[in-house]
Amino acid sequence: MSRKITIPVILLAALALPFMTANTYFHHLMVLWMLFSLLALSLNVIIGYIGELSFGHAAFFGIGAYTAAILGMHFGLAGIPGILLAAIVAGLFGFVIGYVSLRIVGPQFAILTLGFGSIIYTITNYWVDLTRGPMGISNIQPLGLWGGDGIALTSAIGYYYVILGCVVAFAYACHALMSSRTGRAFIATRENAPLAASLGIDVFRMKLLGFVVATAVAGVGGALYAHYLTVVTPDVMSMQYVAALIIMVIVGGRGTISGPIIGALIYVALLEALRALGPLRLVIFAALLTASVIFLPGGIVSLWRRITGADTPHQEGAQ
Amino acid sequence: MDYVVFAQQLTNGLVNGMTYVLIATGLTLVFGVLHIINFAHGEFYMLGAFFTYFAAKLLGLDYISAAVVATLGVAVLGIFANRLFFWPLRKEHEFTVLLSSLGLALLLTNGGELIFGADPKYVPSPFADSVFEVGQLIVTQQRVLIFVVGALVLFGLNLFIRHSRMGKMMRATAQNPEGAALSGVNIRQVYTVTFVLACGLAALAGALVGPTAMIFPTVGSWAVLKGFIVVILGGLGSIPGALIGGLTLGVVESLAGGYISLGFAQAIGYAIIIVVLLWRPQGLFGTARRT
Amino acid sequence: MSKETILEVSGLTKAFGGLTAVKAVDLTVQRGEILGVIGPNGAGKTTFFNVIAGSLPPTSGSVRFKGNDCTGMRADRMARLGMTRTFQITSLFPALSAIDNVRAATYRHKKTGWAAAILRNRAWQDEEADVDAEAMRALEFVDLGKRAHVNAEALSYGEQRRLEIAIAIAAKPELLLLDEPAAGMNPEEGQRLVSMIKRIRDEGISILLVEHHMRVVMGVCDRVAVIDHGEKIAEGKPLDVVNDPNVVRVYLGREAVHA
Amino acid sequence: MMKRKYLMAAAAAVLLGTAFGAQAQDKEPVRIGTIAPLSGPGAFDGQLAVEGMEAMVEIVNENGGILDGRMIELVKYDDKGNPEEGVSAAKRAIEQDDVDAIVGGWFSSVALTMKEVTRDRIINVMTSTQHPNTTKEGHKYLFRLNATSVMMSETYAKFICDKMDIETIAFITINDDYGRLEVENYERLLDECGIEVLGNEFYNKDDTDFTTALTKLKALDSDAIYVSAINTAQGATIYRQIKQSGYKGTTIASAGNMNPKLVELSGPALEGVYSVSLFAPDSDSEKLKAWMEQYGEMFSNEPSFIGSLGAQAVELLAGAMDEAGSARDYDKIAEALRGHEWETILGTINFDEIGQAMQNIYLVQVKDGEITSVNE
Repeated sequence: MSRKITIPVILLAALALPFMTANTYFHHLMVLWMLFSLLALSLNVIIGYIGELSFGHAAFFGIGAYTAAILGMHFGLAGIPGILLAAIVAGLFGFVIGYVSLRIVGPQFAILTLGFGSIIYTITNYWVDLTRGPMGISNIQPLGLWGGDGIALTSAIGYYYVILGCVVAFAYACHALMSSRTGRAFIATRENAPLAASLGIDVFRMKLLGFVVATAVAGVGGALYAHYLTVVTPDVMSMQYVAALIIMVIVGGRGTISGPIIGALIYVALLEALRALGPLRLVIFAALLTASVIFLPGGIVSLWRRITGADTPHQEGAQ
Repeated sequence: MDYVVFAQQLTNGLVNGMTYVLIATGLTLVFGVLHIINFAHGEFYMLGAFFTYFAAKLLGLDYISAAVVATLGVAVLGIFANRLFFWPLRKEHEFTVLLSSLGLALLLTNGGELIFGADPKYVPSPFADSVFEVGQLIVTQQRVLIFVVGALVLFGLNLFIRHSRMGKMMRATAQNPEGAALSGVNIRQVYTVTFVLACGLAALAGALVGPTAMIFPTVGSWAVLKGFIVVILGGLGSIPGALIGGLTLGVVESLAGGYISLGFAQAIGYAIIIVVLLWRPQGLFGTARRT
Repeated sequence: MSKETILEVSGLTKAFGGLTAVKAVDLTVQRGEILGVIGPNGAGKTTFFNVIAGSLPPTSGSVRFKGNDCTGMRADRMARLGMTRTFQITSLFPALSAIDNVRAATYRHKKTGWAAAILRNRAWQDEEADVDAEAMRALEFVDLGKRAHVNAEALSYGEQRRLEIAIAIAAKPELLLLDEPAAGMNPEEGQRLVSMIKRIRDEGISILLVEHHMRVVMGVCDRVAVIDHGEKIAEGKPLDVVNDPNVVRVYLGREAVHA
Repeated sequence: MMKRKYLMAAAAAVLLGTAFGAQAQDKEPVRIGTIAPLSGPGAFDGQLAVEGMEAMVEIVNENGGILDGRMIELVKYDDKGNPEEGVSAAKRAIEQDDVDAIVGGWFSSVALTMKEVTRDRIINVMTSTQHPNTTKEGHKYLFRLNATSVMMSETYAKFICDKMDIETIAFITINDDYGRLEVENYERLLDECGIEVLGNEFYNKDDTDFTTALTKLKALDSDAIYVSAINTAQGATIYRQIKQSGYKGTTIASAGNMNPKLVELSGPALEGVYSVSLFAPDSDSEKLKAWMEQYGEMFSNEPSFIGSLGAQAVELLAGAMDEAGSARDYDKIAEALRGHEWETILGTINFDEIGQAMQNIYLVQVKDGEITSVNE
């Protein structure tokens, strides 16, 4: 079907994208887009698949970034092991916090994650011996294979491809999830937890699994971010990023794969396009955001469905 | 000497706690009645403080009149906020409504920065620098005012919700919106009144707290964060919960800051809340959906 | 009919504060049997049902399923043992299509996970094919084959109730607990339900049915137990039970037995 | 409100600047990118900084510009006080907008990250950052105007020891590198001259109430409380709450953080409070007076220290570019800056090998609501 054509075309376009311009600033924006896509896709597992809302996602992003930064600073690890460790550390935090918080669901859970996020933020700010406090850690080594082996990724294009690879891999994993028994259990849990339980689905375990996967992937995103920008401060855990990620997922279309990626693109591109407006920039951004929510509650993806008429066959999400 | 410091810290905590209570009450009301998490709630606190400032400066009003005008003004803004950002989305998913409130919050913060200017401002009040001295205990009159007005307002709100016709309709809506609508409750009116009350309460908090610190357009994000923490501690939707939760948080922060570590005071506050929630996941006074 | 006991409830009691909703009820379900539990409104049927199904912990007494003690066991673990329930108020995955509703229900007896789906290995391919086939069969069983791709929330009320049954049987339980399946149905739909329940039993599934509609109970049950004020007051063949003086007394003045 | 209108007009002017500017002048303008916190909690500081720069740009342009008639144009970037945004803004300024030089680094955390983007690529004048690492790990095109916190505290400690009659002191300090470094420095320096440090309380950058900390400090009963506050809003709250707590000792404001807005907001609480600054508004320098006059014409805010640093950055860049004969020959511009002493609005300044400025530090005190320099 058309999916067989569109996906390779999109992939090719994504691969060719950096060659459309020699402007390295655009390359920087592309990296940000991919990075936010990865993070938004991970948050989408929580918002879109298990149907909970997390206000703490930026904290896991930050944990990943700090793990990579601290490993690099103390052990000279700047490569794949560092990224894997970042995923493990973020996932472990996710496991503990999810295990504690997922006993309750809905708004309480959301605000509980806000509390945990704030604790992690405060500790990061204050535990200066470990994190260097509010100044953050700068001069983080660029990404290598193992660290200290002389291989270092310094160009934005390089990061673009590395992160694109992560996004494609994780998007594929999400796609596979949706056509698996586990994914059906996620969606069942989201749609009707008591009914899901009556069918033998361990609702708590499913939610915890989704939460841990999402936080671990956010950790990977954080590690890549730290290596790319070579700096990390507690600000990465601030509400600004929490809000940004939620915006990307919901404006794009929660519960879909293309939605968060489109959401990330809109976020990066719109903020950049509005830069010329100076002080009006964020006001216009907020106005566009609220307008899109009010007029397009299902996200941008639902617009696509509206235009093409029928529901896409692979409709994972409920709007 | 030591007990004086302790009493002072306890007093500081109770006053700060009462400001949390005032912020959290509106938040918990909107959630309790309408099941909306309103991220923009803190911005109405910010507007309350700024309106007080401008009412005093541009209209030449004294502090108390300015505070009243600001509270009423923001309460009226609540009507518009509801009509534009919440009422049209009442049938949408809770995440959509949440995002709408997030958009409103961004709009108000950044709009505020543009209109009010980025410079911090000070809301003058005749009570700000005058102090009550009880022995060696020192409290400014403004802080006493916060506590007294907060207590009175909560008492009045409680009477309103328990005994007025509108209060009964709000409670009916809280329990079962469809049922309430079927039995003749005007849901639209309930939405309006709830937002008017919530925004008014937030604005009152801003007007009262304004003179104890500087105000700036981003102060709302601080307020909403504190509000959420209190609401979750007390139990979402519970007004007694907001009261106990707010005072508890204020005192815990103050004592933790005073006797353990100031930098970690917030983290300790949050940690205690998490311990409470482990014991009672629905909060002190709340009911929660469980997995 | 074999004489194997599949569900054994003994001395089951549930108290809410001072109010005892269920008092020391004993009950057994034999394999392949349809057992009905009836009683007037407020008799404690729903509480009884919810305690068995694991939604509420009992105050005392025990529930044994296939010989295993499962008193107060969580609903999902009971379901994995082979006991599935339906809900009194229509309970579906409303935003999913009918077939996706049923697909999700095959969870219990399938094995592959996320990793297999990523690898797209043989086991995954085979199982997905099975899931599709089984889901379609369950839908056809309740005459919803043609409505497979309609969202559950867009189905009519009667269709939704049938979809619930398709979901329940797609889980392939050994014992099915039905909570007032005929609630809100017209007589014609009720009749259709009766024949459907019989066909479910013919597939080898034992059924415990809590019901309010006497017509359904009389038409389908092998045995009937009557609960009033939380206590079991009668048990036996449907015709014997309706003529039991105790039962008549309980129902008189409240509602007609043959309503 | 007037000021707002002006800012909007300025924003529009920046938008249209390239198009119309090119027509109006024969020569292309020299474009200086400034990266400052224009929104978020640091927005006011950013505004003051940019205003200071704009006033100086106006002065230079009115005098015929630089490099034989090229006008200076400011291109403004918002870093939101956030290092990540600072990196993005610097990348955009260099890679997309192709500016000629960058003025930035108002907050140390932003400065420390931004310099990695500008490293050896473009002239980067850092302004108010006090963190020693800004220049210590700097690069060949990087210059910093403000004194480091170490230099500041050495001067200030001397003033405190010599001029103030105190024996004990307590600190309330912002919890970041800057604050920690300050406390460390002062504990050593004040100890050397016999002033005992009784205690220190850290507060966080998002705190709005300080009564808990001040209750603890007041109980220590020290002769003086040293307030380290970069943020004007937090500073004003602290000074007011010190007064409200009934503390009777001397209050000392941290170095470089005294500005007219702080005086206005703190009211009587700041009367008599000391600080040190590179900027003494009552100085009789002609250059400074001209700038303050220009500032007063253009903006409703009072000229501030942070604004004067912005102005000094523009002034130095203009001079060095003229001397180098180019806006792009960064080696020559850097050489010019390092080459000799410069006469600026803040007095004489010269740069050392790592680009650190040496300039006068004044002791100032609030008297009758005015910041006045304390003379020998």
